[in-house]
Amino acid sequence: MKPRDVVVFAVVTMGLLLLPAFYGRANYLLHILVLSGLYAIPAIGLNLMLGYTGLVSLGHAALAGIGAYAVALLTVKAGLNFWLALPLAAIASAAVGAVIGALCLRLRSHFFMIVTLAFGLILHSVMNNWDSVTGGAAGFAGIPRPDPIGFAAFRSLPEFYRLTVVATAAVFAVQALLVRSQFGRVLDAIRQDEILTAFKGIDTTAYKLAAFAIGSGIAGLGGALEVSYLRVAAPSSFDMVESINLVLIVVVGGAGTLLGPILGALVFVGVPEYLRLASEYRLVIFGALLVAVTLFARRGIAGLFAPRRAKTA
Amino acid sequence: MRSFIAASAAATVIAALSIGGSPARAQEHVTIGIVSATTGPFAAPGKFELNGFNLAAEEINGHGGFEVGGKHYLVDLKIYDVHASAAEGASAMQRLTTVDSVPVVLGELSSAAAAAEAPIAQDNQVPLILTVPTGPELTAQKNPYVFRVNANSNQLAKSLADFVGKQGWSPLSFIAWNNDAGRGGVNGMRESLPPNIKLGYVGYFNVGDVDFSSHVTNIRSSGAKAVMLLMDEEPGSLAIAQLRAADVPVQIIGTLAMGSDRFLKRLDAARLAGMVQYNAFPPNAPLPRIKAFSDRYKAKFGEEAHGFAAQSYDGLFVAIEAMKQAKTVTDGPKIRGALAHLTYDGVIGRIKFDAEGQADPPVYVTQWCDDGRRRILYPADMAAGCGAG
Amino acid sequence: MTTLDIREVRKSFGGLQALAGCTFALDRPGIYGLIGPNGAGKTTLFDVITGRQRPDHGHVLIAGSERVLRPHVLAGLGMARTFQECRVFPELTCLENMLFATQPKGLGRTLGQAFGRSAAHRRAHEAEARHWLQLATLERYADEPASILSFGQRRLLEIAAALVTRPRLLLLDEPAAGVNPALLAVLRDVLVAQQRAQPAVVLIIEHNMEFIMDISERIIVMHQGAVLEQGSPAAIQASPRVIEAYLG
Amino acid sequence: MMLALAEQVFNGVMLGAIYVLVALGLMLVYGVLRVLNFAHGALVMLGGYLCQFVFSHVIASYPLAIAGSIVALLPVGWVLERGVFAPLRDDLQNQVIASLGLVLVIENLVLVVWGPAALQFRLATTQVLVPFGPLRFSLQQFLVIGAGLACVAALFAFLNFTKFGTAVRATAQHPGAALVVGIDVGRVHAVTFAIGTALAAMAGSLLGPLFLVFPQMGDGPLLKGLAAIILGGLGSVWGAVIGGFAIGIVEAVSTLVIPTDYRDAVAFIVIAGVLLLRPHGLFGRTTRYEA
Repeated sequence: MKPRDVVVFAVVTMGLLLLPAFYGRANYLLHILVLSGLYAIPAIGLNLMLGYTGLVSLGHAALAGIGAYAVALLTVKAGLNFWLALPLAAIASAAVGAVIGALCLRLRSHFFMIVTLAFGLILHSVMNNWDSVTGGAAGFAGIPRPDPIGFAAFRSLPEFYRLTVVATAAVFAVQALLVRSQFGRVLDAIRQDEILTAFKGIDTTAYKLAAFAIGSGIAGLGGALEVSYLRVAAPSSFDMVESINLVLIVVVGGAGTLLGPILGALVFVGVPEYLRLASEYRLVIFGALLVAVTLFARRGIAGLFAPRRAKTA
Repeated sequence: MRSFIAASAAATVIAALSIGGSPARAQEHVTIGIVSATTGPFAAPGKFELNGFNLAAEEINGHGGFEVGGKHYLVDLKIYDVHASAAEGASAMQRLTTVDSVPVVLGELSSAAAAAEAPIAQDNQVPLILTVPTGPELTAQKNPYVFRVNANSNQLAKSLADFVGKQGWSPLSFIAWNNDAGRGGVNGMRESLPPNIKLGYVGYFNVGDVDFSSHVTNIRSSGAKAVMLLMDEEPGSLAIAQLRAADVPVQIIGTLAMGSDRFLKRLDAARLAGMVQYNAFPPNAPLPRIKAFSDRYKAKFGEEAHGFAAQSYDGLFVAIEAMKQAKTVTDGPKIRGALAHLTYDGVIGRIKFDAEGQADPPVYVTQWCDDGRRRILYPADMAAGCGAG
Repeated sequence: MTTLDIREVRKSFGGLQALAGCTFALDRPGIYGLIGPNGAGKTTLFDVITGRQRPDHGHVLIAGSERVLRPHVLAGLGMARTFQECRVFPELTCLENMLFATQPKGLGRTLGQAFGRSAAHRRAHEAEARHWLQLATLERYADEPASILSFGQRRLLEIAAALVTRPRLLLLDEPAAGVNPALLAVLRDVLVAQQRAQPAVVLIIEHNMEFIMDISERIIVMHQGAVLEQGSPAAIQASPRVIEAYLG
Repeated sequence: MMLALAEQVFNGVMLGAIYVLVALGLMLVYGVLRVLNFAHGALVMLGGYLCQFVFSHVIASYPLAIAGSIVALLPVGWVLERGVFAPLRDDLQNQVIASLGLVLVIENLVLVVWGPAALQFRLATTQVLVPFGPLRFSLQQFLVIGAGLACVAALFAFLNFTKFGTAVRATAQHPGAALVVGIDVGRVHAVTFAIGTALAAMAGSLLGPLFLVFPQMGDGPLLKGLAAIILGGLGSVWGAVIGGFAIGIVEAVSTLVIPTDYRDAVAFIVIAGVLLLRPHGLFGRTTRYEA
C-alpha cells in the first residue's frame, strides 16, 4: 500500500464525513450518497469474486438478502442489539455463500452463472413466500435504525450518512488490503489461468471458495445496512434484477479495479437522478449508456483512468 | 425489466396539468407529491391511479383552485415513478419531502415501496396518503403520518368472505399473483372465511406469467366450487379465458379490475356471465356521486371509471380538505392533525380515518349479467339490477 | 525414493487402448526424451502422470507417493510442468511470472498476511529469477506484461518460471513446437544450465527429433501404448525396431 | 392422481414448446458466437408487437404478419451483431452487460411507443379448441408446437445440408480453423445472429396471440429458455429441445405436489441439481481442465 494512497483515502473519507456540515439541509444529496454507499458495499463484495477471481455470480443480491433478513429477525423478533446482529448477519451470508460456492465452483463460465442465478432465485422465493417469518411479499416492515453507541446516534439521515461513509470506507480498505496482498495476486492469477495457477502449487478451489465466502459476507453487511436504512426488508430488493444490477454496477464501474464498485454505484444512483426529467426515455438512455460503456470503456469507468495491462492470449 | 434506483418525473403529465385549468389571474400554486409507476410491470395499474389524481387536480384548478386563509391556490402534481421498488420509493419520498418540499404525498401501488416511504414521511413530518396498496401492515406501524383511503386486504377479505359464506361456495380455490396484493388477499381470506367454507387449491403465479393451464387443471380435479382470481385486469382476462376454455364448472370471483367495460372488451359477455367481483365503487351505481364521477371520467379518458382512479381521486380531495381545515398549505403536522379528524364523503363513500390512519370505505360485490351489463349484489342494502354495477 | 515410477499403466478410451501396460522408472537426474509415432500414447501418459486421467490399471508413483493427485499436490511433491499450448499469466510481468510460484501458497498464510505485514519473499528469489530471465534472453522484458512476448519467448518464460521452483521432476510437453531455431538454441542452453545448477529429472515429449536427440541423454520410445525401447540417442537411432515402428 | 399427472404432463409439454421456441434462437447464437444473449427475450417481445402491428394496421393475414415481423427484425439482428456483439467477441462479461443494456433500451422504447397496457391479438386459431382427453388446447398451442418442431427441422437441415450451414458449424467448432480455410467468420456471425433474431420474431409472433402482447412478455420465456439450453448442455439443438420440454413438464407436474409459489424455484432446483451432477449439462461433453 503506497503511503500516498493511504493519505488520499483518509482525506476523501474525512471530506465526505464533513459534507453534512457544509450542506445545511441538502438531505436529498445525503440520501443519494447513502444509497450509493449501500449499493457500493455489496458491489465491492461482488468485485472480489467477479473482478478479481473471474466468478460472475448472478445471485449476489440474494446473499445480501440473507444478511438483510438476518438483521431484521435478530433485531425485531429476537430483540438483539443492532451491533450484535450486524456481524451475525454478515456471518450468515458468508456461510450461505460458502455452501452455494462449494456447490457451484466446479462449474465454469455460463454454467456457473446460471446456477448462481438459480440459487438467487430460490433464496428470493423463500424471502417472498415464507410469510410467517419474512413478512412475505409485502416486506418486513418496522426494522429499526442502528442503536446508538455512546454519544454516536445513527437515526437521522446525516447520522446514518456518516455511518454509511465509514462502513463503505472500511469495506473499501478491506478490499484494497486483500487485493494488494499475495491473496489478491492469487485470485488474479486464477482469473487469468486457473489451471496454470493450480500447477504452480495453489489449491485454487480453496481460494475461490474463500473469495465467494468473503464476497458474500460483505454483501450481507451491505444488505443489513440497507434494510436498517430503509426500515423495511422487501424481497424485491434482493431479486434477480437486483443481482443483475450489481453485476452491471461492478462492470460499468470497472471490474477488477479498487474504485470500480464505488464509481459504478455512484453512476447507477446518480445518472437516473440526473436523467429524471427525460421521464420515460430515462431508461432508454441509461440502457444505451450501458452498451456504450461496454463498447468504449471495456475496463469500466475506472479503467479510463487506470487502464490495466493489455489483456490478450 | 424494472429499473435501478430513484424515480422518474412524468414531466409530460405535469405539463398537461399546468396547461389544465389555470385562470388568467395570478395565483399561488401548491405542489402535491405523487408516488406511482409509469414504467415497468406496474405501469398499467399506475395509469389508472394517475388518471384519478389528474382528474381531481384538473377539476380543482378548473374551479379556480381552493381557498386557504383567503388565498386561492392551484394544485400542481409532482409525479415520481418508483416501479414498486423500496429503494426507489425512499428516493422519491426523500426528494418530494426535501427538495420539492411538498406538504403531502399521495398514491403508491406496492406495499413494500409504501413501507419504505412511510418512515420518511414521519421523519420529515409530511403526511403520506395511500390510495391503492392493500398490505394490512402498512397502517399497523403506529406511524401517525400514514393514512390509507382504500380498503386493505383484510377489510376486503372480511366483506368478501361474508359474501362467499352467504353463497356457500365451498371449497374456495385461488389463482393469485405471488406479490403483496395476491398473497395478502389469500392470507386475508384464509383468516376471515366462515367455517362453512373450506379452503381449496391455492395457485400462485409471478407477475408476467401468462399460462395458467396447470392451475386450471388442478382446480378442476380439486372439485372447487369457486375460484378467486387475485390479480390485475390483464392476467385476469387470460385466467378467465383459460378457465372457460377448459370448461371448468366453477364460480369465478374477481377483483375490482374485472368489473368494467374495458374488461368486457378483453373478453365477452358469454365468458363473463355469472362472474362476480368486489369493487371499490361500481361505476354505474344509481348514486349521484358515483354517476357524476363516472361521467366526468368517461368524458376525459374515453372509458369507464376504474376503482384505483376513484380511490386516488378521493385521496387528492381528502388532502385538499385537510389543508383547508388546517388552514395551511405547508405545515405538515397541522395537515396531519386535520387528516386524523376529518370526515369526507368521496365517490367511493365516506372516508374517515381510524386511530391507525385506515379508512373503511364500503366494499361492493357486483356480478356480470348475461348481456354484458353488471348488477350489484353486495352490500344487500345497495343491491341493484343489471346495468347498475 | 524413485522420482517417477510408472508400473504397468493401462488406459483405454472406449474400445481404443491408449496405454497397454506402460512401465518405466526415472530416478537419476537428467534429461529424458519421450518419443514415439502419433497415437503411441505419449500424451495419454502425460495426462496420467499429471492427474488429468486416471489409469484403468497400474500405478503412477511420484516421489514415492500415489494418490489421486490434484495439481497443487503434485506441485507440492516437486513436480513442475509446461503445457503444449504454452501457459503463462498474460497480465503479469515476466518477473512476476517468474516469482509467482515462489510466493507463499497456503490460504491461511496469505489471508493472514493481507492484514499483517507482508513478508519480503519477493527479494529473496528476485536475484535467481532475474538470472534465469537473463539466460532466457528475456531480461529486458522483466517488467513488461507476458502478453507482449512472441510465442517462442513465452515458451521460454514458461520453462524458466517452472525452473525457479527448483522442481525434482519437470515435464515439458513439446517445448520445441513453434519455436524458431535461434530461440531453440536458447531453450537448449537454459535446460543444460538447469541440469548443472539444480539437477532434476526432466521428461520431454517432443516430435523435433534433431532437438530431442541432441539434448536428451536417454530416450524412451513408446509404441502402441507401451515402452518399445530405451537407450542413448545413438542406440535408439540405430535400433531397427524403432525405425520399423516409425515407418510402419 | 394418475389422470392428474397425465394432464399436467400435457400442460408441461405445451409450456415446454414455448420454451423450446425461445431457446432455439438463444442456442444458435450461443453455439456460434458464444454469446448468451439476454436481449433475446426483448427481441421476442418486439417480434410480438411488430406482428400485432402488421396484423391490425397493415394486412389482416397472420402468416404475412409473421413474415412482416421477421423481415422487420432481421436487419435489427444484423445491426446488433455488427455494432455491439462483434466488437465484444470473446469478452463474456461485456457481452452480457451489453445485452442487458439492450433489454433496457428495447423494453422501454416499446413502452414509450405502445404504452404499458397489454395488447390483445385475437385470431381464429386461438378460439378453436381441440379436446385432448379431459383437457382442451387451442389450435394456436398446436401451432406453437408445430412451428417449434418445424424450426428445429429447418435449423437442422440448414446446419447440415447447406454450404453456409457447414461454414456455420465449422465456425462454431473452431473459429480459427474456419478463418484458415477461408470462411468469412464475421459474415457467418452476423448472419447467424440475424437468424437467431428471426427465430425470436417467430416466437413472439406465435406467443402474442396465444396470450397477450406486453413489454415483459419476453422476460419469463427468456429465463426458461436460458435454463433450457444450459440444461441441454449449450450449443446442441436437441439439448435445447429436450431441456425446454423437461423444464415445462417439471414446472407443470410440480404443481401437484409442491406449493405453487415455489414453482420457479423447483424448476431451477432441478437445473442446479442436473448441473451439479453433470457440470456440462445433459448433453455437454465433460473434460477436466478447460478454463
